[in-house]
Amino acid sequence: MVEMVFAVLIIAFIFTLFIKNNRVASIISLVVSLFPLAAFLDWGREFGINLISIGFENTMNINMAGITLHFSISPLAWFFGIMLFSLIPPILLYSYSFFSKNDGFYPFMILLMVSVMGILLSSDFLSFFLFWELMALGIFIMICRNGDRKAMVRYLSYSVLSGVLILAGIALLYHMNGTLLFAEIMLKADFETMVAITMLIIGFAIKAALMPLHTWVPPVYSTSDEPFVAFLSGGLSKIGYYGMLLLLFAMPGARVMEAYINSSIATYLLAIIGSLTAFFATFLAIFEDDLRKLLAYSSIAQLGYIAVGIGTGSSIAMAGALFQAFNHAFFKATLFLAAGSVAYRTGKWKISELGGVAYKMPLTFMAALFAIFALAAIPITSGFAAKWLLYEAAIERRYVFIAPIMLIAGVGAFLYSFRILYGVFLGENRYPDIKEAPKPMVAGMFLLVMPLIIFLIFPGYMLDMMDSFLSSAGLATISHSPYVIHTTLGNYNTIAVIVGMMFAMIPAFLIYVLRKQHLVDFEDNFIGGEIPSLYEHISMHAAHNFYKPLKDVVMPYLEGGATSIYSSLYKVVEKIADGARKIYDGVVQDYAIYVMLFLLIIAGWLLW
Amino acid sequence: MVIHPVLLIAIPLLFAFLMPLLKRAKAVTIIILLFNTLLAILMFHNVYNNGPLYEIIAFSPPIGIYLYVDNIAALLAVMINLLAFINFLSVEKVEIKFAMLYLLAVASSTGIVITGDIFNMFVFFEIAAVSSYALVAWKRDKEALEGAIKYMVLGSIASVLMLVGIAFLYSEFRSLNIYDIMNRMDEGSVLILLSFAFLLTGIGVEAEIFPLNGWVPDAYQGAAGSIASLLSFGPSKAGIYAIARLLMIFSWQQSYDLALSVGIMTLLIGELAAFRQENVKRMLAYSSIGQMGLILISLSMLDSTDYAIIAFFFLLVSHAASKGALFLLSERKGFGSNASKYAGIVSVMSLIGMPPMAGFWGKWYIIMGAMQMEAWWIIAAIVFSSVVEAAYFARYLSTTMQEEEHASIIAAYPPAIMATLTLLLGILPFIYKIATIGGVING
Amino acid sequence: MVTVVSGLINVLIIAIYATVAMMIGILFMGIGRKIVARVHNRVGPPIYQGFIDIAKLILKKTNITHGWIYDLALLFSITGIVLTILFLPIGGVKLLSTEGDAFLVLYLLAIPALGFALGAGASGNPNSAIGVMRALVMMLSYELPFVISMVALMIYYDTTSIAEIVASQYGKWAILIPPFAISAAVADMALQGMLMEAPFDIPIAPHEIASGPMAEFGGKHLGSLMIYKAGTIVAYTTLFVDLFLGGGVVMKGGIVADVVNFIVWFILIFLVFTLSLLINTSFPRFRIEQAFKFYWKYEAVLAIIALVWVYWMVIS
Amino acid sequence: MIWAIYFAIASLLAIGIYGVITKKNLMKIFISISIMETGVNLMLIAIGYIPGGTAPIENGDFTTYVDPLPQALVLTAIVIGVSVLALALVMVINYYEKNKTLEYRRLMKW
Repeated sequence: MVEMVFAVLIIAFIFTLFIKNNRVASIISLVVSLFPLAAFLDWGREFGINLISIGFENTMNINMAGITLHFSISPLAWFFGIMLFSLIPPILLYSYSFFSKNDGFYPFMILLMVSVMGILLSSDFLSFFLFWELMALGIFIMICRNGDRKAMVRYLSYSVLSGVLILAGIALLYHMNGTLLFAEIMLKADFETMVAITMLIIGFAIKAALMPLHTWVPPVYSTSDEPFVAFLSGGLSKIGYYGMLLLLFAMPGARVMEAYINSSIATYLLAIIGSLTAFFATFLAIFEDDLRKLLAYSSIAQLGYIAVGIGTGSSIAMAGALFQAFNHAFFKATLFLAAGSVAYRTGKWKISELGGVAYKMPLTFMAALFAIFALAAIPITSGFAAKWLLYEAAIERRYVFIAPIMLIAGVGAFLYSFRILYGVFLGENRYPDIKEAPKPMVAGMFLLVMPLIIFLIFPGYMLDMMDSFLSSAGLATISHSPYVIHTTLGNYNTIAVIVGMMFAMIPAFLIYVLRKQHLVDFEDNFIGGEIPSLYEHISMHAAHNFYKPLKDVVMPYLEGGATSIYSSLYKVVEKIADGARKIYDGVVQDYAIYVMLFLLIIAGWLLW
Repeated sequence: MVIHPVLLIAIPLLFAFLMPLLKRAKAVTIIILLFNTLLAILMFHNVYNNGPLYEIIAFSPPIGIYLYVDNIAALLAVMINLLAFINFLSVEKVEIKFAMLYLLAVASSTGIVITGDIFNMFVFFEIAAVSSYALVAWKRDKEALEGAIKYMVLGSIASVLMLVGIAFLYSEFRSLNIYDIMNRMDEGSVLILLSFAFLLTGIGVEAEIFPLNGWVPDAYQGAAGSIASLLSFGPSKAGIYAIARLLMIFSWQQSYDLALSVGIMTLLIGELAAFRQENVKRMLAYSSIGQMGLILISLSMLDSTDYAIIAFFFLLVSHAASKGALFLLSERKGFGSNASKYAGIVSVMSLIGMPPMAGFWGKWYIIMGAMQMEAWWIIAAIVFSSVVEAAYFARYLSTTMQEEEHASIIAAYPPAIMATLTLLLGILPFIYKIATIGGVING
Repeated sequence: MVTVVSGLINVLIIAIYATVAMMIGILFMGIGRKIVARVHNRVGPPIYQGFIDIAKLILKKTNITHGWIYDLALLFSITGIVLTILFLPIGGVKLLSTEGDAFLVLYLLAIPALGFALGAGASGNPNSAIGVMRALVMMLSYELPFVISMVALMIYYDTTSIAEIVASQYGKWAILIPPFAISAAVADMALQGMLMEAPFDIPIAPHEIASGPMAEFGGKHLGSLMIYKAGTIVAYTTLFVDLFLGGGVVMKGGIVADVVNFIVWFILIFLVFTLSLLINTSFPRFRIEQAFKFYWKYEAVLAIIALVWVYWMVIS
Repeated sequence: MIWAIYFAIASLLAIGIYGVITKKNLMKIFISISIMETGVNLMLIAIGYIPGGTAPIENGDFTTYVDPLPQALVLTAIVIGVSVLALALVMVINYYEKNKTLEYRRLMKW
């Protein structure tokens, strides 16, 4: 039945290419996007999770003239599939109102679905790479639609670099093993394998936006359409981590290597890079004024945590990484969609130009608020459970460097979260005439929040979902009930927190209802002993350059980061390129001299 | 059914010179190119099922003119004729002289591919070159003339050098038959080294390898889009195929090493020169140089790995079709219509090596091959050049995608058809089978 | 039946402890003002002044609000701080602290701050926004040394649970182990920032930004913020005592031990609070960037020294 | 004797290349190319030459004759050379009309 899902998607891709009407295309793609989701939900039976039962088969081999592509489902792929494909329908629902006409968004979303499905199901490197590049292509076309030069150049360069590195790694593995099938590749603890794995991991890290390979992310996220960015940040960036997990943990040969890798510095390095990514990207997000760039840096930071988990490699860390991936998918998608709704109504992206949107768009605000709580890992949101697992893992492994860095990055998340809350949604009511976002958009956002709420109360269900992966990777599963997670170091009981919270809310609620209150106008307030006149415009919105004191201290250390290294590298390449150009100086005599010199040199070389 | 490969050359030549009598140049040319394409396809079918095809004209082999068609040659013939046909559709006003020159160029490019005689190859090179000079200068403005003159000077030097090489070869073996020479290569003395050097330099000018390719950017910049397109899939591809044969004839380790180093240099210089280029046609020309380097690298691996021939084929076809489409598109500032956008994106992606385009398989097999050889330098060069290439093509797309320019159907569809070819070839990798069955030449 | 009864008793104990802790916090506010006054050579208000203030505020008849987001401040601040106290062992009584751990407490402490910040943001008063900004930057500043110290403790005792840390310290308080003496000193300065006492009373600086986040609060909202303030005193000092001073546990088993431990705990948090007040009275206010540099340069270096020391001890 | 011919060939080629490389006048460049072509034609004939051989014409009684193939090749080469030269001259004329000079000037570079 894999064939059927692929066929439906491909037909829908071609079909939607020729539909101009946005709503029709949206509904078609929405319906189509339910097919892979249903398939993945159904495949849960394989891993002991019965959600629905249709009876899809889960293996497929396509034979095309001497080349066979193998597809089958694995526990890791299943987890990622559930995550990514439950992300898509709400986004498509949101797009129902977001776009005015179908100019390529829907077909290429479907193409991305095809590629994601292919990547997740592939069980040999050829089909993996084929669909991997197809995904890169799909993303590029999505970026092309808005045609920002910086975004296109950076994305395509990085993407091609990643593709070539992955290809080289695959080729090396193939050369050493003589097979492309995951099941037959035995990774060995020798130098060539390490080179191959390093190349592959760098390739994956580019998609996963690990620092210092992240510089394509801010321009791309800040110039593309929000529904697509929601999927890119929430869903597709995880595919890079899927590749890493596949390589380091899920491949049958991976266990052989683990002994080597654990004793080496390699994965520790990955964890350190992940934590530094989280740290620096958080600081960059704190000072960013463009809402989309802020969210982009925040994405980079949150994705860094996943790398920490993968690098740490214990079962707690792995659970934390997967949990974090899942959470990030949903809260970041919600936030991007919320940013999109705000821009849909106000047309502004700069935080310093926004403000007071919450009063007119309360539903959008509520969705965004919940997502921000999850982002900042406020306890009992599922975001906390994920971070908590990662912290536990770092302490368990005694990572004295990584644990504080991660914790402080977590605190930094409060800073930029507040900037979103205050700068965009609260403060001065600058847009008194806007309306709430259209209903499909709101519905899309709330659908995205739903999984977060489920795993808020029952983080254990999430651990159930990853149990079969952990045991297939040879890691111990974590003892848990639906609402309690036990680790060797400590427990996290959501019911205790919720009950405690209800208990603690009693006095607060009593105080709240004790005396009546009346609503006053927003501008009716007290500034330095004066009541500002309503007629005289005073900006009461302190959103511009919000963290200036901190910025003054920190910025000197943040400058000269990856971007400046790349720009100096770019300048060097430019110089060399100019040199290469100068060879073709347009003088035919010079060209004739080149010809004669070439003749002399090769004749001399051959004779000698 | 017996197919005479000679018809592929003879018919266009005949009609080229009958053209002044026939008047309706466009219709006649289109019919001939279509006929040729079908003939080439039939020939390919025949060769694919029955093995290589020989045709002998006048004398018996070692002395007489000799045509030899194997799988790859037949496919290249199909490619050249098919692309020439599609490309010709995009020419709006066809003069008789133009049609003549066009047919000559196509016929001679096909001739280079299917001939089995080295002097014949020279003659076809010269016909291709003469018609290309005239076609490049077709616009008759300053730039076109300058490009044509540069091309002509270098081309003439090349022809002299090629002839010298042939003279050396002849004096050594008293034969001009490629397969005869190949079988007797062990008898050769030091003179064949010189002959290799002269032939490589001579053919290299046509095949755009560094540093013999000075004419490339200027001629492409000066020529009209459809001419640049013809140059990129016709004579230059035939030239690189001639180099492939040259390497097979003189199959020493030294010559492969030489091809590798020249290929890497061509790749890097071409891509770097394109990196900062603002003029679209010139950028595409530099990019062609880079791609030629990549193809040459794949040729240099012929001896060491089985992947080389497949990589060579996919790179060649992908580059021919995509560059053809891009040169056609370069006539206008932007893409405008959806068909043009489709053509532009698919072609660029094929050149960069994204699935499901043909270029993907080229990239896949060349890296597989390089890894099998454990040639780290090739990998490094390919990684670097791919990134540079991606950067300037992204820049190119970012400017062209935005420009809204209306294109007539005649201008918009031929590139789209070419792009579809690369797409189909990538999706249906039946070529894999073909390429594994037949070698470049098995005499 | 027995489990239900014992469960109810547990709930009752937890409720009593939480209430008492909050009362102690309010009492400490009064005591604090008294001590500060004495240092200033004034008489000062009576020590039950905190109760009077809060009662007055929450019983005020006219209350204004700027909308439902503004009201979140009230709900979040009290809920958050009480919840935090529930997860801290008080005098060896674990309350809910076996169900969560130090990371949970660290993040729970952010809930009231976030609610506070939301309310301040919704009030539309620029002073509030600036105050929140300062508070958040302060948070970022003091968390680094504090977190490093905490990680050192966790690695040493190989647990993240505060209850476990307290239990492990029975008989030998962490502060008596040389590296943790450094850690404790560092954490005490971080505590100064957490309690917003001078020299780190930057977020609520009355003279500069009209008390910052609370500028626009009044009536029951301000009252709830004062309750929150009282709660933070208890929560942070208890956290410090639990981490470094063995949670005040000097005896084990039985009601008597609980009472004794409670008294020791009370004395200890009082001492910690008094120390913080004495520092408060003897320093002027830092600027925000000075505070940031202080914590990230000197404090962090000390904390790292302690951490490396501990790491070395654990490994060898 | 034969070495003198090879020397002549080498000098013709060298003169031609020297001309192409140093001269700025387009006419001179193409004349140099013609000289090179002459050189290479001479070379082909020289290769086919067999000492004491007669012309390869069937007259009933000959035993040693020069290799006929190079002569055929030379004929072809001469024709090609002439056609290229003719085209070159057409272009030079066009070039002169456009630029009013025969000096080589570059318009396109880099």
